[in-house]
Amino acid sequence: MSLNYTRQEMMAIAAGREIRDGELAIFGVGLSLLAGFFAQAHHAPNVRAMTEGGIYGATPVGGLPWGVECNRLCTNAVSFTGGLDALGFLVASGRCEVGLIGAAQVDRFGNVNTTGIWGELLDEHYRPPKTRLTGSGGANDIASGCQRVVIMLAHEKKRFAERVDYLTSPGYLSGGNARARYPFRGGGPSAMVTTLGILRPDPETKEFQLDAYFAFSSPAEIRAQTGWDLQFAPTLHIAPEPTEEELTALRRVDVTGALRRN
Amino acid sequence: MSLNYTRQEMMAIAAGREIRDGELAIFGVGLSLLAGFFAQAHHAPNVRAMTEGGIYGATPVGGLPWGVECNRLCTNAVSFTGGLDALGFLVASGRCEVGLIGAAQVDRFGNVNTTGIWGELLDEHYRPPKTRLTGSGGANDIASGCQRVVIMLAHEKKRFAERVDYLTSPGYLSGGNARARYPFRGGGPSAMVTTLGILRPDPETKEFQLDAYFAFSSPAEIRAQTGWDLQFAPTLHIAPEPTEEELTALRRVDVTGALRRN
Amino acid sequence: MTHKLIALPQAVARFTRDGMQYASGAALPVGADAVAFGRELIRQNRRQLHAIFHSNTQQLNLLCAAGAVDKLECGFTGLEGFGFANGLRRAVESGRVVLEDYSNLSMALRFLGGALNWPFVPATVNIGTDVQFRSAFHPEEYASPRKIPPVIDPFSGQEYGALSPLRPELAVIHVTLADPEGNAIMLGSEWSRFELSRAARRVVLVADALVATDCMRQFPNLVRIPGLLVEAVVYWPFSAWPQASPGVHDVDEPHMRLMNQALGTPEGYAGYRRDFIDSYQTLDEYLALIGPDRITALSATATGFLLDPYRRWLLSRADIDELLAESKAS
Amino acid sequence: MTHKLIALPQAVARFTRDGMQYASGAALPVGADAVAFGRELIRQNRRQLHAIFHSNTQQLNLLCAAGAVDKLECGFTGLEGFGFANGLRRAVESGRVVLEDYSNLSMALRFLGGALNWPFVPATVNIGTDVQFRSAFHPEEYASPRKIPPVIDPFSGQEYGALSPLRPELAVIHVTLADPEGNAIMLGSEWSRFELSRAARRVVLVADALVATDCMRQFPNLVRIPGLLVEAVVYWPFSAWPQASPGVHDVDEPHMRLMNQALGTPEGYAGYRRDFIDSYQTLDEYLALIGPDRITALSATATGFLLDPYRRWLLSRADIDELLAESKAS
Repeated sequence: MSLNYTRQEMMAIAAGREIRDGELAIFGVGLSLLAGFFAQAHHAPNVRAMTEGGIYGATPVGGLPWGVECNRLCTNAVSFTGGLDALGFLVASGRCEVGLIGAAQVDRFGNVNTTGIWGELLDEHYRPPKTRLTGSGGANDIASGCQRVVIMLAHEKKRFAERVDYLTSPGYLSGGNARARYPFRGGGPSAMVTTLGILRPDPETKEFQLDAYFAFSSPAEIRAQTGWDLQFAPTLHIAPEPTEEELTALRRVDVTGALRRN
Repeated sequence: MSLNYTRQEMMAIAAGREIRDGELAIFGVGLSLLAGFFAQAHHAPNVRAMTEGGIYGATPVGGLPWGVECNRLCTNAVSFTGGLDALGFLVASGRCEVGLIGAAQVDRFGNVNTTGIWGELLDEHYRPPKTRLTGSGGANDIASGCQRVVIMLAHEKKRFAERVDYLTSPGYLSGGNARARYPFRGGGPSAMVTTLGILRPDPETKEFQLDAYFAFSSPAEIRAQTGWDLQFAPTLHIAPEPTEEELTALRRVDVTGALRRN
Repeated sequence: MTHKLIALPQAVARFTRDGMQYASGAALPVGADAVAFGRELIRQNRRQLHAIFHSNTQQLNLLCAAGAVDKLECGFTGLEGFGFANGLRRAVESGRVVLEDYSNLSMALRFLGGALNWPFVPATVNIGTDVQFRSAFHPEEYASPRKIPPVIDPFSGQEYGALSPLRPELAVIHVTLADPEGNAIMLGSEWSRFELSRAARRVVLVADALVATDCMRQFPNLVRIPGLLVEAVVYWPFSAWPQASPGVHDVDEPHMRLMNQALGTPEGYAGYRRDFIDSYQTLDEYLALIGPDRITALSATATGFLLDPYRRWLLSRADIDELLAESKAS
Repeated sequence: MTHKLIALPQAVARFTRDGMQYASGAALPVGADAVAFGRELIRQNRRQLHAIFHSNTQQLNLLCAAGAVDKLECGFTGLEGFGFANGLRRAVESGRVVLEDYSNLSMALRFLGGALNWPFVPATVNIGTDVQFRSAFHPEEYASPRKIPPVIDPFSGQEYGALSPLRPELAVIHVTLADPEGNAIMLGSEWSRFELSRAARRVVLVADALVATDCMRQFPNLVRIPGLLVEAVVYWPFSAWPQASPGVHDVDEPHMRLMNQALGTPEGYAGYRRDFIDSYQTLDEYLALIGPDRITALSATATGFLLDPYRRWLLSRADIDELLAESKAS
């Protein structure tokens, strides 16, 4: 590595690169918030950042916010409204251009599970999960409504499943144009940014393929860590390593060094 | 007359008597606002008054407000929200207990026209009215949603029509239980308070009958001024004249004497 | 941070066009509405507007009298305590303006539905009446099957009404205070300005006064329209005149009457246009037209205390002119 | 004007009952929620609650750990930066709490639908996923035909989802400031407290501080919950502890972790109950439990300036005690 950076930092920067200047963008808590505010600090100074609590125009103060409406995001906001406004009027409506969400489990069509782990295929009769996760939160709303969605998750085989235990937030459902059966206002996930690389959907089948791997990773490692038969995109390449400017910007945002504790 | 009062004052007092203490009540502009605030000043000190603009806890200052969110109602309000809240959350929902509305024309089932006068039966093809009125405003919403509604209007034959030119706000529609065909959250009009007396619906047929006449009026005069074959309720009586307390309270509200210019 | 200030004539030139869906964000007829924006629409001869006014105001009354409106959707067409709106009335009675009637709630619900990008909005109002059955946009239909068609509640099987959502091409919204980035505070009833600001495809604010952004950071819960939704901000004090703006000025009762009387006839309208629309070029000339004495009297409103918490952040006229000069230069 | 102040134990005794639909009005997991109301529910051994929490909070985490909740409808069950909610997690995994999953928007929309008394709410979210197909309340159904059934848009014929509105029996809503009549100001994200205050059949406020009604008259646009909707007001500073209340205090990070760790086991819960629920009788004892040093530290929040405009109207503890004594006497 040319610069000293962590895998978490690479992932945050890669996700942040997905955000364009001027966009209306919604970030979740934790890593996705850092990725979003990194983008603002680096290449997207006019990104219009919002949270699902309806906090507008804020930048974090005093460290990584504990939540999307933590006091660390309340000190310099220009507007507080609420969830119906943020997730409804601005996100589910299709108005928000990009959303960043996390995932516990994904499948090849970018469907996301954050509800629970059953550890086996759930039959028609519903029952409690072995491990309860957080549920949707705003993720289903973001995945349904945002013009495009970036999914961030750790690249581990158990998380990249042939089929998600519970489909919490819609990707491309069964693939192809299956999403068109539903009146979602958003276009679906445009990328999965993982701890190892970047996957993007095939334009036709909507199956996620490996588009880029990080300098510390490899296509073979990524395939081994993917629970389905991962295809390589024709565009497969090494993702550019963080530049000094990027890393400086990210660390200005990540004041408490949350991403440096690898 | 035992006291010196105007017909408008009698009407406002009679309408105000329809409001009970503690009720959530919505008043329109003009006469109905005076009737409502008269009730508050006289026998319903805890009436929870609101306007369709979402102005709560206000009493008029400086004279009769020019509108439901006139500055004369903005000087001592405890809360300003908006129309969706007032007319939707509180009125259409069925939460508001009583509403006062005006009318240009009514029929025997308490259906109200405030949209226009065509002067003849409008056939299936819609066309502009000879005389355009105000349209519904909040009246349709109040007539649909309030638990009960009091209609106030001048008692003239042309206004008490066999059939309204345009059904703006629902009374009992075609009578009987016709209202039950629609999922209105409110119960319908409980009274028409006119410049001559008070009409109330028959419990079964929902046809409005004369329940009371004012001291300066008579059942015969009222029947002559009604465009349908007006029936007398078994309870027909003379409405009590304004008491001194009532008149004092009303005139405290009607500071500019709008009701005394007969 | 680049600011969004723009002069009123430029705002009309840039954001409006003949035939567009034009929505006004206002309070009820006597309350805050950017009437001055309508004057400028007339000065620039905008025509064939499809107007969407939650309630009538003197702006709509004027636009109708001017023949600038072809189609109109509205919940209330009067002037409350000031009677019927004569300009609108003439235009509707003559058939020159085709008016589709709704109620005040259903207009708010249609903005709500537009903000949520819903296909329809459930209604427990307007149903069972001529508001549902009669459509001026489809006059040949009775009962109109498409104005407020029935929708079946899947839980009960019962029939409800379905309102059509509104997503106007442009909303011009009156606010009491804005900062140069478009964050805005409304004093008084919001009426439906919150929902409209989300339903409209583009939003332009017309503000009574401008404040520094620090004011917004002090009162973020009051900022119901954040700048991220706003295209441009027009500074135009007394834009609501002759109507009122709570906290800033009262209704001008004589002018409300004079104006409405004038709009009752073509000749009256022509005179009003000459005297109160074509007679000024600049903001200062506009304010001079109202007159310093009347401005002083109207500003002595009993609601003035509502503005007190924000006065320390008010931008001066010099600050504003400087910002406007910048935007002209760029 | 009679006031609506009531002591916390009396509020729980009067307004809650076993088996009721109990909704909390709060911000997201780290934000303002009347956690202290949940502590009192446990002290009074309320059981079989049907809890409606837009998002999980430490209150819900605690109520689940206490076995006080049988059914739950919720949009988010984590603790954001503080991880998974261990008490809730145990209760859900064991099947003791039956959790019906929604998203954060669909919970807000269901409150909106309840506030409007709609039969259903159109949805462009949750559809096409297991949030629609899987119902914990009807586990035998797949795809569940009644959790979010399809509804046909009458304009296009296309299928949408239909959410069921919520009209909870009681909503206990955290507010920053209330006056004795129940007019209330929230600082920070409203989340869904505005809609919930209209959807619930009864509303009780829990306020960090009380102010004179003149404060509300100065800032009526901030009063998003007017007293006319409110049954009772509880004064209980630091009711959100260990969560944060914007403008008033920060999140207590060590206690967030200690509490959540404790709720991860029955023994841990028992200890937490002993130390932080059964260990105080009065407000002063509760505040002593948090500790004066910690209260000072948490109160030194960078958001404190948000409260500044309202401080001059704050009622003193003596004022409040006097009002409470009155209400006891009556």
